[in-house]
Amino acid sequence: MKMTKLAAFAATAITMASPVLADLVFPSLSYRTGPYAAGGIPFADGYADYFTMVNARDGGIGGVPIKMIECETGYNTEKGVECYESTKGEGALVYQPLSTGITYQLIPKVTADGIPMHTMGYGRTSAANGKVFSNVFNYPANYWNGASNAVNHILDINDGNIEGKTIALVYHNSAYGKEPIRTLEELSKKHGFKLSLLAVDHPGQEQKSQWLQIRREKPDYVVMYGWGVMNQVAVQEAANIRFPMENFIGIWWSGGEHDVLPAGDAANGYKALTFHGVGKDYPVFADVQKYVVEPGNAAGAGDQIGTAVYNRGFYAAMLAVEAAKTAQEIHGVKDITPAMMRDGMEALVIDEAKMTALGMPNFGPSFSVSCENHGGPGLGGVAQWDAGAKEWKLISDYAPSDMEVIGELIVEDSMAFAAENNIEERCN
Amino acid sequence: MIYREAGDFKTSYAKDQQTFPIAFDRWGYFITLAFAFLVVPFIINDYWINAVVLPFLIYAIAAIGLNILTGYCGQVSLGSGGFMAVGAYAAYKLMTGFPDLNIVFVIFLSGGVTALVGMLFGLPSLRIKGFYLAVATLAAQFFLVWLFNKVPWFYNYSASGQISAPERSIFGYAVTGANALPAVSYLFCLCFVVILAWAARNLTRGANGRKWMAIRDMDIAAEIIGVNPLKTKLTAFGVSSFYIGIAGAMLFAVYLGAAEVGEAFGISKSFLILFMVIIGGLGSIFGSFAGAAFMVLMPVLLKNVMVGQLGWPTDMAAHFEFVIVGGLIVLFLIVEPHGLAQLWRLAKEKLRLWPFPH
Amino acid sequence: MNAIDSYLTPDGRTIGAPVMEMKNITLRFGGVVAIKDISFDIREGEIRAIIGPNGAGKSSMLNVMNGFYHPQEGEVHFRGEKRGPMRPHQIAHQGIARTFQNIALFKGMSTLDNIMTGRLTHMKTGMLSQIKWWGAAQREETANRELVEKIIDFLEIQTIRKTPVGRLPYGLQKRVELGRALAAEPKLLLLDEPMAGMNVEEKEDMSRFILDVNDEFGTTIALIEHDMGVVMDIADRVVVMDYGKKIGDGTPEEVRTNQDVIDAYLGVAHD
Amino acid sequence: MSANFYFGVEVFLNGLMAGVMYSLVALGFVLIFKASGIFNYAQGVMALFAALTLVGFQNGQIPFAHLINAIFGTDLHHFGWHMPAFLAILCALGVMILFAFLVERYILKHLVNQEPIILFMATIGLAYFMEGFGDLMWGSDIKKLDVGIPQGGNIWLEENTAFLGGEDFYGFYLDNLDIWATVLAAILVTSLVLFSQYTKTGRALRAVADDHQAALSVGISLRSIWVIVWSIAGFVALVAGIMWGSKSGVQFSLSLIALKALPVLMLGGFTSIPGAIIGGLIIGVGEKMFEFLIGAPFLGGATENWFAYMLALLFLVFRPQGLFGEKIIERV
Repeated sequence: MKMTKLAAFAATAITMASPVLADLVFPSLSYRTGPYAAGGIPFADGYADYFTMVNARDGGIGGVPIKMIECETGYNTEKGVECYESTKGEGALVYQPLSTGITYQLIPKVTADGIPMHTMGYGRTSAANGKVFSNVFNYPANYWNGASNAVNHILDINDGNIEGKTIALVYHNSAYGKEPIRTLEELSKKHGFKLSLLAVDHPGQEQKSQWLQIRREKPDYVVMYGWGVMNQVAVQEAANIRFPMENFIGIWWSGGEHDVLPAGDAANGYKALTFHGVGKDYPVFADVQKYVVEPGNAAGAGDQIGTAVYNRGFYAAMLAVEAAKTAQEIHGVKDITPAMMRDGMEALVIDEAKMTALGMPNFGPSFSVSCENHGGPGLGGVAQWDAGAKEWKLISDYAPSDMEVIGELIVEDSMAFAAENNIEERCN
Repeated sequence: MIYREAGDFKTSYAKDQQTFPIAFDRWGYFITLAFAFLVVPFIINDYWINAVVLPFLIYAIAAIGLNILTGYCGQVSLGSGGFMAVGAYAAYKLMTGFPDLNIVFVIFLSGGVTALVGMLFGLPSLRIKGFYLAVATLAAQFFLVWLFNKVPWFYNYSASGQISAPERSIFGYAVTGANALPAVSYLFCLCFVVILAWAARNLTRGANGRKWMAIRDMDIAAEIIGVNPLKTKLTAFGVSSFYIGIAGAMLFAVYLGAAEVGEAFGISKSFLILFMVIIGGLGSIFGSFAGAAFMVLMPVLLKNVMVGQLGWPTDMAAHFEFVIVGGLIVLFLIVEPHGLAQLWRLAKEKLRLWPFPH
Repeated sequence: MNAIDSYLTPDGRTIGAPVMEMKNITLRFGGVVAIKDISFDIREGEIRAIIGPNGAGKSSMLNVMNGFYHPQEGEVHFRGEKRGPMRPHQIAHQGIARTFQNIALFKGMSTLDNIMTGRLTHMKTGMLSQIKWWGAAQREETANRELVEKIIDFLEIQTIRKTPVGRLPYGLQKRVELGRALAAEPKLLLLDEPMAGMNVEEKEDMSRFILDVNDEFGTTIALIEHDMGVVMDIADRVVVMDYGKKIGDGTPEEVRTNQDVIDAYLGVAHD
Repeated sequence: MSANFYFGVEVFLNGLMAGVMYSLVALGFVLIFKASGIFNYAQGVMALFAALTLVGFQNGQIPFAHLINAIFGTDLHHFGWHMPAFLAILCALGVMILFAFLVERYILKHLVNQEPIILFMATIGLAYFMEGFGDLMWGSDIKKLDVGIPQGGNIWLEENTAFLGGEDFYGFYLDNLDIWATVLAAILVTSLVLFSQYTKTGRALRAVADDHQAALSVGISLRSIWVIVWSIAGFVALVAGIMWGSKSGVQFSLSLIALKALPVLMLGGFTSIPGAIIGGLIIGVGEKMFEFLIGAPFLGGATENWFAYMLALLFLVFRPQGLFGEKIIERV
């Protein structure tokens, strides 16, 4: 064991060396490697580029520069813990762990350490209940909103009546993929559609069984909760069996360019949910070009700007910066602490005027966060893939989801968590 | 000439059988233990405990477990990840089903449950040997992961299938859950590691260990001199799985706090533990520690150097990490196929003669 | 053989009742007949040799005796009882130990540990007391160690006690293997070509050990050898096999003058 | 006949096709194991690496561009050419041969006479290395692989078999890519057999597979044989990488196809080329039929991964010598 100690000593010496700066620290727990790198890279690029832009254009937030610390998780929960522990001492303001598994692990830790965590469009859905989860936020939309958004979209197409129709859910056989099942089951009772479940095991390169089953059973719509290589294969297989692409709706994590491009023209018409704008057609991207790309400071290879998942990272960073601004306003200090950041997130208001001022008109839904509701209104839109132009097109407004059903499920699940962990309700 | 065995005569067989026959080793061992128990908890910071030392201790248990099966009994297993999952889910069910049950019992019982499952999957080892058995244990890996993912009872019907460890304490100190102090978790794990390593040493130095090693070295001859192959292989599978199950329970309850089966206990975990055993040294308890330390520390060290010191992009650092770890594994096997334990032994032999090598 | 209960050897030892009786053993592998209808017995305290040219079925016979092969026909009686279907490790527990033609030591273990494995059939402490070590397990270990040390002294291999057996020269490995078999304190000791591949000096050493084992411990020994000379010197009685059949049985003198045996060894063509 | 029966037949046919895809991967394992006794875990990563290299050549990517940019602050990405598929395949093959040479030179040479488990571990280390190296060289983003192999359901077959069933039956569905894979696999196996039967090198290969020592004593150079075998395995990996990469894009997960080949190896044996083919077909059909008949309707689906292994395990318990082995007679 002597070697261990020696190595430990060497490594301590190394970590001790970096000084703590009086910056606003935003760690980025990214995954640019591993099985899900294709989705991790654009998100991390977008997240980084926004901060770079704010630093270069505005000199930081309220004059205090942003320091973004990137830490590679490889979508691996243990590396996530290491990343959390190594960055929290640097004064991390908010965590964006970018993995449902890491989120579950960090929920107790961030609560104990008093650091907020933002899990945008992933993570533990019932964390939307701010009464139980004081430090976890998942605005503007979560997995269950997504399921409801998809069903609402199908309702819209069918003039509000989908009685007797069949919806198949093709899902990644993991915690993430199983999230929408409860919601869809409730909704199927409410709207009278038939739900059929098809699990795909990780990594999902071989889905012949599932798609042959879809070909046999001929569901009217297919909803997909996929991730990684499963997405590309599913889109390809759907095209192969000539399933009508416009009836195939993916969650936002199945809605990246890299998911549809390999299938070529056959992917035309495929739909994916989104809670933020797609494409480069926003004034803010001129700033990105000027302050980030031209000085040569673009993150990664710099080839992801404007892709769907890049925009998601970009949007997440925007929300973080806005929450930090709010925190600075509330507390009247520029150098905010994680606790202040939490207050800022809880008081965050995003409206059209604000987004237009940021050069991002209609980039996301208008919403506000409160002590009770950390999840926002669950607004989501639908984007459709245009294979000819190779771009996503937003084909609907950000529409609400069925909070009547989802709210109940959130209360149920979060109360179970509260009971298991002896948590007292807040906000009273 | 400090490190020596000259003049260190043994006057009884019991003394000749002890773990550290050389006085200097014995003292080194006691000092290390005392240091680990009495000094480390006061000087170590959260980062080191949570990111390095806890996984090191827990993986050391798993590595000892697999070393018993692979290093001592010669049965290569790639099912460790699945068996760790059994331990983790057993711990979760016990913790939520019997909230008053002491965490120590929970962890030992989880090991017991895993031992039974391990013995079940060890049955084919009587008929299937070598690489065929290694691949066959993957059946356990995939089946168990699928099972824990599919049957909602195992995760108490929660929406996503994630399991979270509730808070449990011992002598008034929380060891699991959000409020556990890192130093307490550390001492808790350390106690388990010391007891389990000691038990493993005792199991392998006597009749039991000889049975395992006889099966490993030549199973037919072992049977002819009176070793019951099925019983011996099954005890190896059972004891090994007991250790691995405990490691799984602690990985989930103490270290991670929450887990999802496919991610935390996937096939890469099986390979990781096998690596530890081989890098550390097959058939060596010390080697299990050395291997676990190597596989846990190496990436952290590389990351801190490449990202923290040199300021490289994280993705490139991660790629280099693969290249370097892979390269080092190959290099190790070329230089010393019997692992770190053997290197350590050779170093000691050199030291014994120092400074007069002739 | 006639039903004699006991007889006296020329050097004055008393040979007792049969320890093992093979009755009409036939062993086949697929269509190949390895042993054809062979019967003989081994008596308490004697050195019984089985000889024959290569491929005569000697090793197969030994494998039948210790239960590694199950004959299709015939019965094996050990210490007066007919052997039922048993696995080799159960037979080892009855008190049959053996060595192997191609050394089958445990390569990863030291000389001492290898010989200690011979004691496994005598070590009974359970797993829990082994985990505890102090107490029963340690006492048992020490007691058995004392016995093993006696064997080590007897075989004159004290200096290689802690050496991994893989590093030992061939002759010593053979000796360690004999030690492992002796450690079991067998009722019947089977030796599979104990002198194969040895030089004259080593053969003499080994012969001496075999005679001493028989003499000092009173162990019944059955051995296979195809070097006629050595066998004739140490064996009390000899079975001669050829092509799976028994062609001779008796004292060395009787066998030496048997015409079938002479033919087999001189290579007279079979009809 | 009911539609369900035809659906069953359809699943069966698709199982056969999937089996061929598994066999393609398993073949590489068998070749190396047969010639050198090494269980080459890196075979899956080799397929990934080969496919990455192929795409890199096709698109004119600059190798290590990311690394060069990071060190020298340049902004390199592409050479600006677009190489024809055939040429790119040849270039990728060249890289795989170079790779085989390097593996022999720097790894195998030093590990001669080691125990199988050590060699196995070395290949896992090699797999780690190549995974990082491949990503470093070509980037870890997903890439589209297109060498002109058609994809999608075979419409001719679909239309001409639709009459078999009733209203609910559209005709048999088979993927064109799978059909191509079958043809390619057939060509590959045939040429491998011809190579090993009728060329001098092939005969040397077989001699080595039979008995290393004897082969050495008649003057066959083991080292050059290893280079050749690893080159051939690299070629097989390239073919597998092309087929799987066309199906799912080229990225990290491609290396996981090795896991689909392992049960095939158990069933067919590590040393038998026909075993790899037949084993693949059995596993493919077995897992698809199980999912169709039992997995999806009763067990909640996604059973294929473990069922393949369970099937192989059960088979081995009852027939330890595998599909084509002879009954093992134990000797001491």
